[in-house]
Amino acid sequence: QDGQPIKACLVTKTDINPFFVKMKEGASQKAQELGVELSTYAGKVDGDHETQVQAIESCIAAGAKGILLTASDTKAITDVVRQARDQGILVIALDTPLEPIDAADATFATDNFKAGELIGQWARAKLGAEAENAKIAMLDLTPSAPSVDVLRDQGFLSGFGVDVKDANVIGDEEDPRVVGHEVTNGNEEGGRTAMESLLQRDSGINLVYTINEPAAAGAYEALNSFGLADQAVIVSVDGGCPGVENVKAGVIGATSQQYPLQMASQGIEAIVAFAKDGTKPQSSEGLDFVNTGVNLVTDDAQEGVPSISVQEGLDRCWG
Amino acid sequence: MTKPTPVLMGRGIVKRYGRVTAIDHSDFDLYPGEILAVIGDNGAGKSSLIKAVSGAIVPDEGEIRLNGEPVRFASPIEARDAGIETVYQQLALSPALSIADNMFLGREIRKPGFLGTYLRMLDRAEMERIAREKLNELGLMTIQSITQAVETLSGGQRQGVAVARAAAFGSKVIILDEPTAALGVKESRKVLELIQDVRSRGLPIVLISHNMPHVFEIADRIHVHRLGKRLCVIDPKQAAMSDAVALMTGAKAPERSMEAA
Amino acid sequence: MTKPTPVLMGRGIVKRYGRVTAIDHSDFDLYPGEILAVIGDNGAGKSSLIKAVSGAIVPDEGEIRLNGEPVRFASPIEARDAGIETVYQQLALSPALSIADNMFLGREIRKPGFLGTYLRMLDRAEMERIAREKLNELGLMTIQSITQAVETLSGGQRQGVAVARAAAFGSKVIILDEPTAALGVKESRKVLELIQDVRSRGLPIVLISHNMPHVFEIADRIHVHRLGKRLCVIDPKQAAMSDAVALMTGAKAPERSMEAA
Amino acid sequence: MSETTGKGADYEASLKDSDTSVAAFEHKSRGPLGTAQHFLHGNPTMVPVIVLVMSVVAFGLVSPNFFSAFNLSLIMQQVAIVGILAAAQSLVILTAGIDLSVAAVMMMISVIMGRLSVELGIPVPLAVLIGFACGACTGLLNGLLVTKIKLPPFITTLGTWNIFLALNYYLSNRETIRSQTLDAEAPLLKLFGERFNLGGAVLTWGVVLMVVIFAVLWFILNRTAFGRHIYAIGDDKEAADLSGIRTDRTLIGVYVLSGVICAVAAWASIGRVGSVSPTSFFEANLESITAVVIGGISLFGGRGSILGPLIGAIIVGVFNSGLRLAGVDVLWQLFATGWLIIVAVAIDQWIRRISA
Amino acid sequence: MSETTGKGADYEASLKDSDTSVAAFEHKSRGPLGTAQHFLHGNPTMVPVIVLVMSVVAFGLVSPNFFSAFNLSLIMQQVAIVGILAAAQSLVILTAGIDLSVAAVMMMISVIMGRLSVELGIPVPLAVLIGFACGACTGLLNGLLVTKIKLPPFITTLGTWNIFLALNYYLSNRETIRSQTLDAEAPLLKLFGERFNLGGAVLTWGVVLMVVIFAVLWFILNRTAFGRHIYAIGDDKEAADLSGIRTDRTLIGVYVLSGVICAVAAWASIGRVGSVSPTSFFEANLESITAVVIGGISLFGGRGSILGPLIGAIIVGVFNSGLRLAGVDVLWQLFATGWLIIVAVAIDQWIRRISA
Ligand SMILES: Nc1ncnc2c1ncn2[C@@H]1O[C@H](COP(=O)(O)OP(=O)(O)OP(=O)(O)O)[C@@H](O)[C@H]1O
Ligand SMILES: Nc1ncnc2c1ncn2[C@@H]1O[C@H](COP(=O)(O)OP(=O)(O)OP(=O)(O)O)[C@@H](O)[C@H]1O
Ligand SMILES: [Mg+2]
Ligand SMILES: [Mg+2]
Repeated sequence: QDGQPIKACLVTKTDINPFFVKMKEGASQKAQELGVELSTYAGKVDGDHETQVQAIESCIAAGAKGILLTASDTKAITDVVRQARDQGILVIALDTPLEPIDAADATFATDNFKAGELIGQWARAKLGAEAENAKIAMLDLTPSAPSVDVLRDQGFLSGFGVDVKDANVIGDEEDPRVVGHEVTNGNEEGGRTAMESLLQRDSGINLVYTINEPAAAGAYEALNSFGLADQAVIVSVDGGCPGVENVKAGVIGATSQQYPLQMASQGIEAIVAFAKDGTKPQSSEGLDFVNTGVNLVTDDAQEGVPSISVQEGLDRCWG
Repeated sequence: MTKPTPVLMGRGIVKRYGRVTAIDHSDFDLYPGEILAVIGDNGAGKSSLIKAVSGAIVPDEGEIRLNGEPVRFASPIEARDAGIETVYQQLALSPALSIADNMFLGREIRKPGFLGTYLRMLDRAEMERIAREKLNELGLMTIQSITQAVETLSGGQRQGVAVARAAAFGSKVIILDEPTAALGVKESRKVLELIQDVRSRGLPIVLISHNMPHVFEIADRIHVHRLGKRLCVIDPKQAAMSDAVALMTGAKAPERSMEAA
Repeated sequence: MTKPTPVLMGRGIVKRYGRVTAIDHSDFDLYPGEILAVIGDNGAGKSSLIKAVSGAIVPDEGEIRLNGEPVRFASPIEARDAGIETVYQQLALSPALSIADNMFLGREIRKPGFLGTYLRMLDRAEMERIAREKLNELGLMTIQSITQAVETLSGGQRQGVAVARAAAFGSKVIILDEPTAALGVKESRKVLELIQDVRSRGLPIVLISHNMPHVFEIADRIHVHRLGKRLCVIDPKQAAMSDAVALMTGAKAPERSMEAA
Repeated sequence: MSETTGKGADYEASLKDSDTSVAAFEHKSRGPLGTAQHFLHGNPTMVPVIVLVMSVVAFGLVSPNFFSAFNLSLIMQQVAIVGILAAAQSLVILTAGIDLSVAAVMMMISVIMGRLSVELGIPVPLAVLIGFACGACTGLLNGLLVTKIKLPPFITTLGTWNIFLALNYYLSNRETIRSQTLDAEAPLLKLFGERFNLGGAVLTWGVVLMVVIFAVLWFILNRTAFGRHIYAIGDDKEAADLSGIRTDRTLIGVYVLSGVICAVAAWASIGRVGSVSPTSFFEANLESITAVVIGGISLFGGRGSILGPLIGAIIVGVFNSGLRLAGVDVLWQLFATGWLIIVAVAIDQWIRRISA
Repeated sequence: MSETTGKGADYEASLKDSDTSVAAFEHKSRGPLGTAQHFLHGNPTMVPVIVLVMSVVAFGLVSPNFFSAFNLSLIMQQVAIVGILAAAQSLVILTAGIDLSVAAVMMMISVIMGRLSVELGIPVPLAVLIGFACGACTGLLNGLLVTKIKLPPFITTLGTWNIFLALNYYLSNRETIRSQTLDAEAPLLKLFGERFNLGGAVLTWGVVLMVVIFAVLWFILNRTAFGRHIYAIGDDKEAADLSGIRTDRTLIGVYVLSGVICAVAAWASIGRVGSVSPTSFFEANLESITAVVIGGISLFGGRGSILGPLIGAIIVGVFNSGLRLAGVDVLWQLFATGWLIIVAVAIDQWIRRISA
């Protein structure tokens, strides 16, 4: 308006997860294209809430027009978000909705519960009759169980047809098919060690849920070292390029693909629009957020579960 | 002549560290109002012995009696509460604290009135004044600043601080482990005078020293320690220094009369 | 008589610590083959002075010359490499290491042959044998195990270890800061004999001590230190002990003849 | 053997004439540099202050927004919680210990306070008091393990860190109590997040609380016997024992006090976060230790002033804020933080060296 | 003043007759308990071994699967990487330092090795050598900061931890190099993940590597001058300086060696993880320190045997594995780990006390 470039902020959970790296890439590209001055911030580990608060405060201090936020603590962050909105800043929640969802001006998200549900349904169809006697390993994120962790875990189980009891709590189901939950910290090493322990508890495991694809790769290493690589199907969430490669290589059976780059570039566009004339983005039909979509990626498509091919997945991986 | 009950008595004290024997069934007696010197070779077990009677180590065997009552000190604090004040050979000073802080460690003076009673505020000026006074009494005139950290003091100055502390606060028994080792001629003389002063106040004193002239000058009785046990006790007025030296180095065996002492 | 060049010489050395002056424009001379005693009150600055000439502290001002060449030691290692071996008052032993380890710290003996040359393996048996020998020479017969950690030794035993180390390895100058302070009668005598031994090998020695009889027995010259500076140098064959004591405590001012020494 | 005792028979006779004045030396007047040196030598606490001023100026030059009253007061708000934890941490570190459990204790107690008042409907003042009592208990546990079982503090608090973290997740059910709920049912829990104006700068009561805590600790450490004993224990525990300090009692006191300060931090953290979050301040452990060390307190105990960690915490806050404002990429923020920690302490050391 | 010198004029004359035999005492024969005590007193390394045996037995009773050769060898595989890092950590801790950067260095170097061989097509042996060189450089940086700039090791390595972590993310672009890619292009990088059979137990070369590293370090620390100097420096740096050890050179050597060991761990970690992952082993820092402390090495330096951390790492591995096998909920695993750390070290301390 007065020649000053529009300032925008992107606050992600961490900077070590390729998912958020892609998000940042998308935002930066779009920002450059539209001449927006973008600052990016991230927590140090998953669940690092305080750093996110400080980041938003810095954005306010820096006079940003809009903030794109992937919240670690979706309830606690609302206070500082309100401060930002009071200053006339547009706040868009990316990937993870805030609680309540209207604490942000808009939410551009993948439905993480839906992502879990898709791989659950796929696994159920894949196992067929065997599904009744499945032995399931659940490889979760961290002991603090942030909301993605809960949503994906519970989404998977309900998709598979397990009664999850309280959908807000991991591990309270009583279904004997679930061998156990272990945490992986979302990396290969954690995935491997967790899988090793679960295999020792029950060497008949034939279905492995993993929080993300690095954990899935680790789980595969463990299965391989136990000589059980062919016995179990691994499912995962994210759809990053190495993850889809792993689907192609048969390491992972199916994965739910998300589109962080798209979320972020749409977010930047929304901020620019808001800065121009104050329009706020509209939610998708029938939802209280803007759905950026999630697709199941597999070459082993199952009846009744919509999916895309690995090739398409590779073309779009984190596009 | 019936002897009075010893103020502090030890019988059959043993302390071993793995393969090393520090005290080997040693006895110990300190009578009221006397200056008892303990002499012996390096490593004979003198320091270990007085650590055992002052609660700094717990002996493996043996019995300790204070005024005839059996006692078992589990820590130096218990011994101190029973009135035994000790200057250890390693001095037990806190290096980073000031001289005044060290002198009053564990018995600080509080400000009078509200500040002291309720806020428990220390009376620094008073403590520093007293500390300076005590050091001057010992002739330690080279200490330039009373707020110096103890680690910045010379070896002798440090020893002076430790001795001044014991002399100022001892109430029943004062034990000094080589108090003049690092001290100069003048400062050593002052310490000897101080010891005699303390005795004239009626307190018994245990003095460990390698300085024979000093020992023979002020001791009432001399406990000769050798190879972890009390070899004998000699009377400085009867025995010669050369005898004492011969006894403690094993050049000579003790005579009957000495053992009875 | 023209004097030879001093082996070690200091001129106008100053060292201050914040508000405290440790050395105040002091001079220092050590001539070849002599035993130089340094005496003075506690805190006079004796230890600081020898720390300055042996590289343990860097003086604020002043000049140090070794065999007439100006030197500037930034660390004790440099001084040691120049042949100056020092026993500091705080002894500089590593408490948790064994006696043998401590004696050979920094100049360990390696096994002969492949093990020593390529695997750099230490010859423990040999080091322990030599250590035991050196301690026996000093008469420290109460050390029961040569593999004991130094922190478990008595005060005197520790000092013995430090002195034995210096005597075994000194090559140009040996400096001893109160080497007999914690030693017994026998052990002190052995150290004095050792010092005379070393001198007869032609090495000059600096001896700091508060023991006047010892000083007057073996010193060739006596450096009297007072309030951070060299007050005067006296000849033990001419002056009396009482003069020395009077000078160092400030009871008497030095005479002309002494200052020239 | 030459016999010299005859000559010196009464060599001590002259002692009566010896000098009796305390040694004193002339000091040449120093230049301004010398005076500064001398000042720093006597006031080592000022060294971190210099580092702080330098970094504030540096960031002020880089990012124009940095120097606003708003941003500076924002930094203070951001620093408050870590600062209070650093106060608790300092106490323990001064005794040559380390407390890895501070952040976990704080998180757990904020959950306890929140659950008690929101779910059980206990009045806030009572809930806060119960929280303080729990803080004291956590400290007591640490203290007893360190003194009675004689575990190294590092191991003790590493263990209790795990324990309190697990309890935190259990008690909170890993769920946040929302800001709106607090506003409705227990607004007093958010007391320390309230803002007020002070000459253009907006401060919270949490910031005031931090300053007050440091002031009180300064008094305790420097003006009471308990404080001197803390230093003595950290300096040389054995010497402290032998010189008759009740070291166990003092140590337990230190851990309990540290636990209570963590509980205070818990209350303040609710105000800062705005809600009761079981995952906030996960990183605060390491940050509190960093603040203490940057503030010039030795990890080996017994040395350093309690005011150092206050400055240390602010330095860390200034770095973080300055880097964010300068728009540095997250990755390079991490990189720069690493260098800045090193450079800050290096400058501190260097000033100490030249002022020695 | 009474004059006594006359009497003692030549009191030293009798010295020539003094006893010249080394002091020796009878030792009563002890019972079996006494013998055990005496053995432990002389071999303090055996204390963690007892704790290890006790915990193995305890978990064996709880979960039936635990006691199989298979499970025990699995634990060894899981422990190997943290064990190797603990070896590097021990060296630094023995000098009274601490190395918070070990895990970051390892992560970064595994990325360097992986990228060099997969993306630049450099032959694996060369890539590994370059990795070792980088490890040595990280150590050199730490060592120079500690000795020349005189920064406390905690602060130095906290700083370099941030730096190496940032570089790790930068170099890897946060992306994993997949197992299949490695198999195709650089299988040698996975060397230490190769399994072999040893009497029913399946071991990896990584486990052998860990044991070899500890054996070599044991030799260095106990049988070479460099090793004794490390202890002397950790014990009392000032005394070591005064007794003529080149402390700076030795310290730099220690950090470089530690960096190289981290590089070795990096290679081994690729075998363990199966891929080159820039986020694995994030927690390994604290775990390596825990292993060292449980193994009986003092955080104040100079005391403890290098074999302790090996046992310590295995104890930690046994706990983790045992708890997971018993099917304990993640939350209560955290809780139990806390208590187990405390209890393990408490038992260790208790045995040391009664054997003293
Ligand atoms: N903690 C310990 N561990 C092992 N041995 C010890 C320990 N403490 C003392 N000793 C040994 O016990 C013996 C007696 O030591 P002690 O300190 O009592 O001698 P001392 O008579 O005071 O000698 P000095 O005159 O040199 O001070 C010595 O041989 C010493 O090595
Ligand atoms: N690091 C330091 N900081 C401050 N003052 C110091 C420091 N080192 C020494 N001093 C002071 O310097 C003066 C000289 O100390 P020094 O150790 O040289 O005395 P000394 O002559 O060796 O005494 P002693 O006979 O007691 O060993 C003392 O007043 C001491 O307090
Ligand atoms: Mg002794
Ligand atoms: Mg001295």
